[in-house]
Amino acid sequence: MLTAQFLLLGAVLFCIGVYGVLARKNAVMVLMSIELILNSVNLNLLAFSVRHGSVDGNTFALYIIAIAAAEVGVGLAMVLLIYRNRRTIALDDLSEMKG
Amino acid sequence: MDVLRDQNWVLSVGTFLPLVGVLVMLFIPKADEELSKLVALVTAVATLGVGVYTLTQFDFDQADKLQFFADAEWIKVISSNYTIGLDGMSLPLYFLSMVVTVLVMIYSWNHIPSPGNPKAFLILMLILQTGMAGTFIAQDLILFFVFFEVVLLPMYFMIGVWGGEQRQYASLKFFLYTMFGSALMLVAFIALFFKVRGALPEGVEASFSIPQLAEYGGLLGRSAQIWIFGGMFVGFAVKVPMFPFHTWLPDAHTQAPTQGSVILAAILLKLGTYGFVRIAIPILPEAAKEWAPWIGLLSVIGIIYGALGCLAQTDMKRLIAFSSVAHMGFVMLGISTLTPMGFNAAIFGMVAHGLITGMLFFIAGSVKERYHTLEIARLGGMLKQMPKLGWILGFCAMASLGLPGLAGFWGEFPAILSAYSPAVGLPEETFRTFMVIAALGTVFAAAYLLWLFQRTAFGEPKPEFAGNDHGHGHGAHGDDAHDDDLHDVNIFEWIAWTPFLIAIVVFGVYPQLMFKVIDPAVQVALKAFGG
Amino acid sequence: MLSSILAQVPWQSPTIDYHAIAPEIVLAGGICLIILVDLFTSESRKWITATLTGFVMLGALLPVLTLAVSDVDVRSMFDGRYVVDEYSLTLKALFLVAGYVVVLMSQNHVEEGDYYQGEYYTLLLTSVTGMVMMASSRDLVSIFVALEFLSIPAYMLAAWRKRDRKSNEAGVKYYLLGVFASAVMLYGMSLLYGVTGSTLLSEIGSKLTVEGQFGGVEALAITFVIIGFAFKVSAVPFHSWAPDTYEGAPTPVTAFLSVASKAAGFVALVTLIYVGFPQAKDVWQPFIWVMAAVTMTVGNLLALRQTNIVRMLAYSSISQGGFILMPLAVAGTGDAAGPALQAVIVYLLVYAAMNLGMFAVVIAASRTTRSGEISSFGGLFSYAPALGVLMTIFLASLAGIPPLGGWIAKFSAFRAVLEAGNGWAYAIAVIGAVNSVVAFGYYGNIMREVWMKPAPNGETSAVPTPSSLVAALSITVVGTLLFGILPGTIMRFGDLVDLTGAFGG
Amino acid sequence: MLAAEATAEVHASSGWFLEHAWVIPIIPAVAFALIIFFGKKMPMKGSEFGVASMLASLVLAVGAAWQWIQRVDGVAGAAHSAAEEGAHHAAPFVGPIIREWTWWQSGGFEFGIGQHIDGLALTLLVVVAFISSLVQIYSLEYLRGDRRYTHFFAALTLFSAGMLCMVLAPNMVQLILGWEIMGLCSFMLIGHWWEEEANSRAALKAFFTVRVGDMGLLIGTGILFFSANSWTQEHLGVSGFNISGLSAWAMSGAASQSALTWGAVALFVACIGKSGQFPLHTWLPDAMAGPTPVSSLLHSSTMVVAGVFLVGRLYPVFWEGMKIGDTNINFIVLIGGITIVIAALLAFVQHDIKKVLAYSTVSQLGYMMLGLGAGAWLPAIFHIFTHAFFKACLFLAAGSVSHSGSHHSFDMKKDMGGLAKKMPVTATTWIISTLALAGVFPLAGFFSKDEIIDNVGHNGYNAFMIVGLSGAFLTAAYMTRATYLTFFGEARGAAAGEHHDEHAAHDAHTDHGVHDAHVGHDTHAAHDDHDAHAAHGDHGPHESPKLITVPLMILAALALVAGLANATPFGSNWERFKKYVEPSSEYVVAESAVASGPGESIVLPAAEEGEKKEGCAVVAPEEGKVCYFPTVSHAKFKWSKAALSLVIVAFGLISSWLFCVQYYTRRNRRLVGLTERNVVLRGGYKVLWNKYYLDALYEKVIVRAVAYPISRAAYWFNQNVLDGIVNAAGKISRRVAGWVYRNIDQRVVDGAVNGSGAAARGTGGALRPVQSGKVNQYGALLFAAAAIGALILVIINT
Repeated sequence: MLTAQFLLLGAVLFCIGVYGVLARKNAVMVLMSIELILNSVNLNLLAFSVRHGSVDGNTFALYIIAIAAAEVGVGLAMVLLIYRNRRTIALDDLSEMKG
Repeated sequence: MDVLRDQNWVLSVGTFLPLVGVLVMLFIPKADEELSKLVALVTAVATLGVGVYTLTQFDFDQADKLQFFADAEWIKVISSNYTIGLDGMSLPLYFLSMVVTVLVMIYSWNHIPSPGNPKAFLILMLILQTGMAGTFIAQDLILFFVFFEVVLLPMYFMIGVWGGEQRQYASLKFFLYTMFGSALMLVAFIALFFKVRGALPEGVEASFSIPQLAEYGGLLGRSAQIWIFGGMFVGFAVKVPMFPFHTWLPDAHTQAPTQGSVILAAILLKLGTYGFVRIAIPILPEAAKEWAPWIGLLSVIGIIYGALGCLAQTDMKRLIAFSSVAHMGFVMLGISTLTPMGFNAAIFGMVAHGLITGMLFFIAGSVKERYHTLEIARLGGMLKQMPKLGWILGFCAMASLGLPGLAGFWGEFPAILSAYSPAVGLPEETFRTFMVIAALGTVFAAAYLLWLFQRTAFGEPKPEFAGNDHGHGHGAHGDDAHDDDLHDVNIFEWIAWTPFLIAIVVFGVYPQLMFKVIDPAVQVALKAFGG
Repeated sequence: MLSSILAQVPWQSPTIDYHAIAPEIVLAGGICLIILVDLFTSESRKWITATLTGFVMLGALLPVLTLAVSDVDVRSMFDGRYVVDEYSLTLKALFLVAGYVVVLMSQNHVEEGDYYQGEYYTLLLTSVTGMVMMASSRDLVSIFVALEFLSIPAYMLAAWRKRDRKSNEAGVKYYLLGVFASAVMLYGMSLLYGVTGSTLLSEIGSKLTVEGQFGGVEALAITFVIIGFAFKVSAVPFHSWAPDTYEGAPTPVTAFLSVASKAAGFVALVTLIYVGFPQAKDVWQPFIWVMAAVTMTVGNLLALRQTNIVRMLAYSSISQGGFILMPLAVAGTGDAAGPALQAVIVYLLVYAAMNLGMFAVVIAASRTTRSGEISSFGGLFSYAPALGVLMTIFLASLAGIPPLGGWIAKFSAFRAVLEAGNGWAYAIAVIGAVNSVVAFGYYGNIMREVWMKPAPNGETSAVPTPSSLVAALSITVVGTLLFGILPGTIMRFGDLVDLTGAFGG
Repeated sequence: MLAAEATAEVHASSGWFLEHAWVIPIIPAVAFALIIFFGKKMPMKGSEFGVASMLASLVLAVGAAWQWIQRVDGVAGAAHSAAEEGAHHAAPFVGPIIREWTWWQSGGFEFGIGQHIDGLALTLLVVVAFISSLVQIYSLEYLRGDRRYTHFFAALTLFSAGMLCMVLAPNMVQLILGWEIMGLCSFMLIGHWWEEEANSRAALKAFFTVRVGDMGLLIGTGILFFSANSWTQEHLGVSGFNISGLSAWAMSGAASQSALTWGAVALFVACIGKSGQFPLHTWLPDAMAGPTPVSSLLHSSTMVVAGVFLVGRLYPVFWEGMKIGDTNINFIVLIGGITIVIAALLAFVQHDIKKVLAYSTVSQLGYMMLGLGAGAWLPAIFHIFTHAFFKACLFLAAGSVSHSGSHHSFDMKKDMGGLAKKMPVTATTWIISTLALAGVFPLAGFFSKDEIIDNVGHNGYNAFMIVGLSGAFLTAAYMTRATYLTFFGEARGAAAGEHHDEHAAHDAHTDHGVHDAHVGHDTHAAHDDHDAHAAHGDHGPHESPKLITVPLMILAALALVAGLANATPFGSNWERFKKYVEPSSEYVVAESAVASGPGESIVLPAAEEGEKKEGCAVVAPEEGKVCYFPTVSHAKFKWSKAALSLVIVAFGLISSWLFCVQYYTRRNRRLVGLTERNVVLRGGYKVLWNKYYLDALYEKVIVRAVAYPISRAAYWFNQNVLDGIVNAAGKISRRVAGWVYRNIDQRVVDGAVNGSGAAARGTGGALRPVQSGKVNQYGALLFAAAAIGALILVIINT
């Protein structure tokens, strides 16, 4: 089993995801980056579950996938909301409140 | 230690009765001022009644034991109980707090400071009463802490709402100071608890009970004691207030309404010193020995420093406030000697200072009310316009500067004496130096008080007030001409003041009245020092 | 290959103790009920949903009580992944009551702002359900599910005022950061699973030892997981969302977030630490120590500068969170574990009472002042003495002044810390003490406004407080006073909680 | 032989008066209360209480004195019969009547109150009661119609009460009590006419100066108490405050020298303040601001004598502490000597007759101190006795002059002269007292003052004998000047019946000014009454009414004969003071003395064959025995020595008289303006006129320094530094808040953003500038913290 490679891939995905979250200013892009992270997590879980020979990981992954879908749903709804109110989804503009 | 448990409901009633009054007053419409005054007064008097009963039931032959001792479960899980008791050390202060409240209530009858609203004002005062009385009967550290803190808010508002121009600054300052002190104090208490619990012999249930801690506190290691004492020291010293922590006092006193200043001077300051004699020193003898010289040093600094502060004042009330720093310096000096004599002197001094300085603040209040200023330079010839008020001021000044035959002397003189031979193990030379400095302090006291008296009471009235003595006056302040007439002491003032004056004389002529109560208790508190 | 794995584990259906999960069931039923009712009621009669929600909360509270009195102490299901014990029951009760109070607070607020009521309460219920589940979760998966269960509705609630830009902003910030945090946490969890080969906390706890070959990985995993909840409890430096969200969200939601969801975060944190990482204390203790210290301090210092009361309360709740973290920072040392757990519980209970109360007063008062500016509360005592006094009580309690609830919370926190009794403990105790003084700076500032300043626009006449708010106020004020004057009552809860499987036990 | 074992049991008699002497101060104290509360309503405005109470206590005092004499005679007689003829031993010991009740107790220490009656106490009791009574009677007239008539009598009565209380104090605490009460009353009396700034200042000054001394009293008492207490408890069963206890302890030889010395010095500082010794004498002349009767009481028998009394009372302490026995110079004698001269010199340049008297008092007190310091205990005490009479008389006479002769002026140069014819009684009494003061044989002054000088020399303080003699000369001289200016020469100013306008007088002489003030401002009864004064003041000076002259005459009579009470020249039988007042220096069994209540019996030691002298500080103490007084030697009176001093006095009188005639009446060219012409004299005159600049030193330098700069500085420190720290703390925490807000919250965040952004870039490998919005920043912060935390922990744990 090439667990290491899977993990490495996961790590890389995670980093890309994080980078996206930090660097992207387009809300949708950020959402997608988060998805990347989640998927890296899934990847890890699966790899591990295979390694340990237990189903827990798989189960966990399934849960994550499901909930991620819900999250993204909510997220997109909000982005829509913002777009409706502001005609933009640039996160930089979301700084009415600070301090 | 053995305690007397009979009639142990008395103290609880005496302490919490004011809260009942508060509940009643909550339902009185704000508009009906007379009624709320009446209820408040009745409550206070009733409380005093309980106090008197306590006094009659108190077994003076066993003043060294805790009497009316009650011990109910309160916060089991942290092994803190509702433990209360009264012994010779706390009795005078406990009773004093009740008397002062009643008299202040009477005084308030026609002296509600602006912005009025006697309902709120009196409610706060009743809450204060509970806090003060409770502090003096609490025999459990946590309980003590709670009562100790209870007085904060009411006083904060009393100063902040009914105070003078700088009231907000003063009140916040007062609060933050005390809060800071008590925060560290709390930490010290808990640390003490754990340390003692570690040191307890087999089969003894650890608790916050002061008597128990006093019994086993000595088991702690020296460094631990010193640190814990340090925590308590800050807490109490701020309240006293001792020299470097005193700067809240002048502001608070000056800005507070008359009633506030009186209570502050008469009782609140005593919470700190009482903490020393009741908790810090008996529980942590080793640390006490280590700290004593420093406490003594700060005390004498306070004495001189306060006196100098007084000399620099141009405002009568502020002067009196500073004099408190000096007087509490004497009290702390007595305490720092760790001798029974010093302790007695200290406790006597607390009560005496309460009576005298309280009285002085009353006078200041009345002067302010009549002249609308406390600027010494603008006052003068009071004896001519208001002979009674003037002579009362003179009397209190004399009492305050420690004239034998008046209460002040018995707090000062024995304190100075005791400094000559402090407890075994304390540096004698140091304390004798303190003694000399303290004696110098008495001279300063004479200086600033008589100077004050001479400038305000003697001589001819200043032209701006000369016109309007004896009731037929319109004067400097046309805006409120009605209380511009410099009427002499009025009936409410008489009722409120006479007890003070009588007490000052009585205790001055026959100090034994108090000493015989204090002494045995003090002996117990100091047994760790072979006192 | 997967099939082969599945083949290894034969399927047996788990036994379910319905009494144990009765609260969750009631809540779930309630959610459906509200949705239906919402469908079939006219706009004018939407208030029914609010009332119903309240009843559902109380209804769910019933089985909690029955469970509490039942003689079975620990009911463990799904081989220990979902446990109902004293600890979880206490917290469930807390969540439900808090939820109920929030409903009371929301009623008029939501009615008057013309937004969908039914959905509001549905979401509220859902979130509460998530919390209730959180209290029992003892498995990474269930914890994660519960977390999302309570968070996602909260995101939407934060953004509830659809046409209010601030509200949107609040929602989005909360959402993005929340999701990011949970993603990071998940990564941590995945590593955790990788190292221990189990998602069951108790097993993790038994296997997880930093001395293992994967020490570094474990440290990383633990840190990431803790961060997930540090975010929830808005511990510095994971707090940045809180002020903006609190300010932007509808005030009742803010109250809900600052109390319930924070509490949920702590619950998870406690469960993880006590059950999951007992042996890895070298990792989390210093981490939490630093967080606690920084949180108290930064929270206080920033709160000092605020002019908007809600934002001020946001920072204040951050620093309060620091105080709750304080005992956890030493939870691993000596015999401080018990008292620390106790302190956290007690603090959470008291904090819920006083903070909800505070928000309730703010809501009630701003019905008159129509502003969130602190200065607008000037002279409140003069024209609305009752509100003034109440606000004073809650503020004083938050500041930790006896005999109000706050002091016993702080007290037990200090006590737990000093129980540990080493240098670190004393250090953070002193930091805490100093902070508790600094805190009065801003609490006292509001008191000053209320008591000592004149009303900004002359003598205002107070807008009458609706009955539901009055109810909320009285519940909270009674709690605050009771906890303060007879701390025995609440300390008993703290005393009862024995977290099943804490420290391997 | 036979006498060797002849030890006799002697019954020392006691009596009701001796047993109840403690009532004496209580009577006036009660009277005080009565005056305060009911005085205004009484027909005589409360004065009757005062007078009555003083007379009552006078009766008691005399009674007690009488019984004391009985007691002594009893013992002495027995001793005489017991002792063999010609055998010489110290006078038999007569225990004082000590009764003490516990007043209060603290920390195991008892503090008593009660009485300690012996010759010394009785002397003072009688004198004080007597003078007070006369002064009060005198005041009835002198202050008639004064606005605060009642207050005045109240204060006067309390004042006497204080003195009496102090005199019979059995312990230091009670002594301090009386001592301070006097201080208070002096404040009230001196400031009696407080409308005048000057008067209230004088009052303040008096109280304050004395208070400075009182520091010494407190400290000294403390020192003695703690050093003596254990010893006294052990041997006598009394506390270390107890006076006889202290005496015994001091003489026991067990006392630590340093404690004794420091205690004595401290106490003596108090005496300096109270008895107006150099350098704290400056308050006395100012105290003249008070009404004349007050000055008279203050200076003759009460206030200022207190200091002398204290030294006399605790004489053993001073004796041992100052090593009086075996030195020929010590602190006390030095101060006393200096005071005599400087005060006498000051008396020359005064215009105010009362000030002359004031300085004369100071200098006479100097004599007393000199005597005590030089071991001449008895003469010093005797001088208190005699001095009381003639000094009281002088003051009252001066009062009488201003009252009816000079229209309330005290200025000898402006308003007096040639009054002898107009007021014969006053003049006669004055002259008698003057001669007595000067020490002319056979008047009172001679027997006491001459004894002092004599004994001072006898005890080896020769230098100070010279001082004493020169003092005698000066005294004679300045008193003559005062006499001449007042009663002889041509009448001036008011004395000549002319009424210069009030305001010119105003600033010149305080008391006059005050009377104006109280004519001017007052609209009450006093006013018309005062007009009445002016009315009979109109037809010029005249003799004062009976209420004034009678006391004068009584006092003058006493000034004539009082000296006979201890007339050494006429043989030992006349030395009644020696017999009845001077305590025995004999060793006695400890208990017998202190516990000596009524009719206890004391054991007289057997007189032994041919044994020279025994007693304290001479022979070593015997086991279990104590003594209460050092053995003081008495100079044998020699007419030769007396003659010398008499000649000096006569010279002083005559020369001064001639000078005055030349200077004031004849306006002799060579003398008038001499002080302007001659540099030395001018300088001296200036120094004297400015009272050696001492006041300047105290008020301008010390007081100002304390009251202004130093206290200001302290206050400044308080406000700006301490308070500043606090405010700063507040400000700082706000600053910190701002700083944290700006830097931590903003910069660090940004920094972390950039940092982690860079990290992300590195990992991402993309090199595009980061444009991060706020949310991303938050996220960045979040992750940065996570990463950093994790990193640290990972490093720690692997």
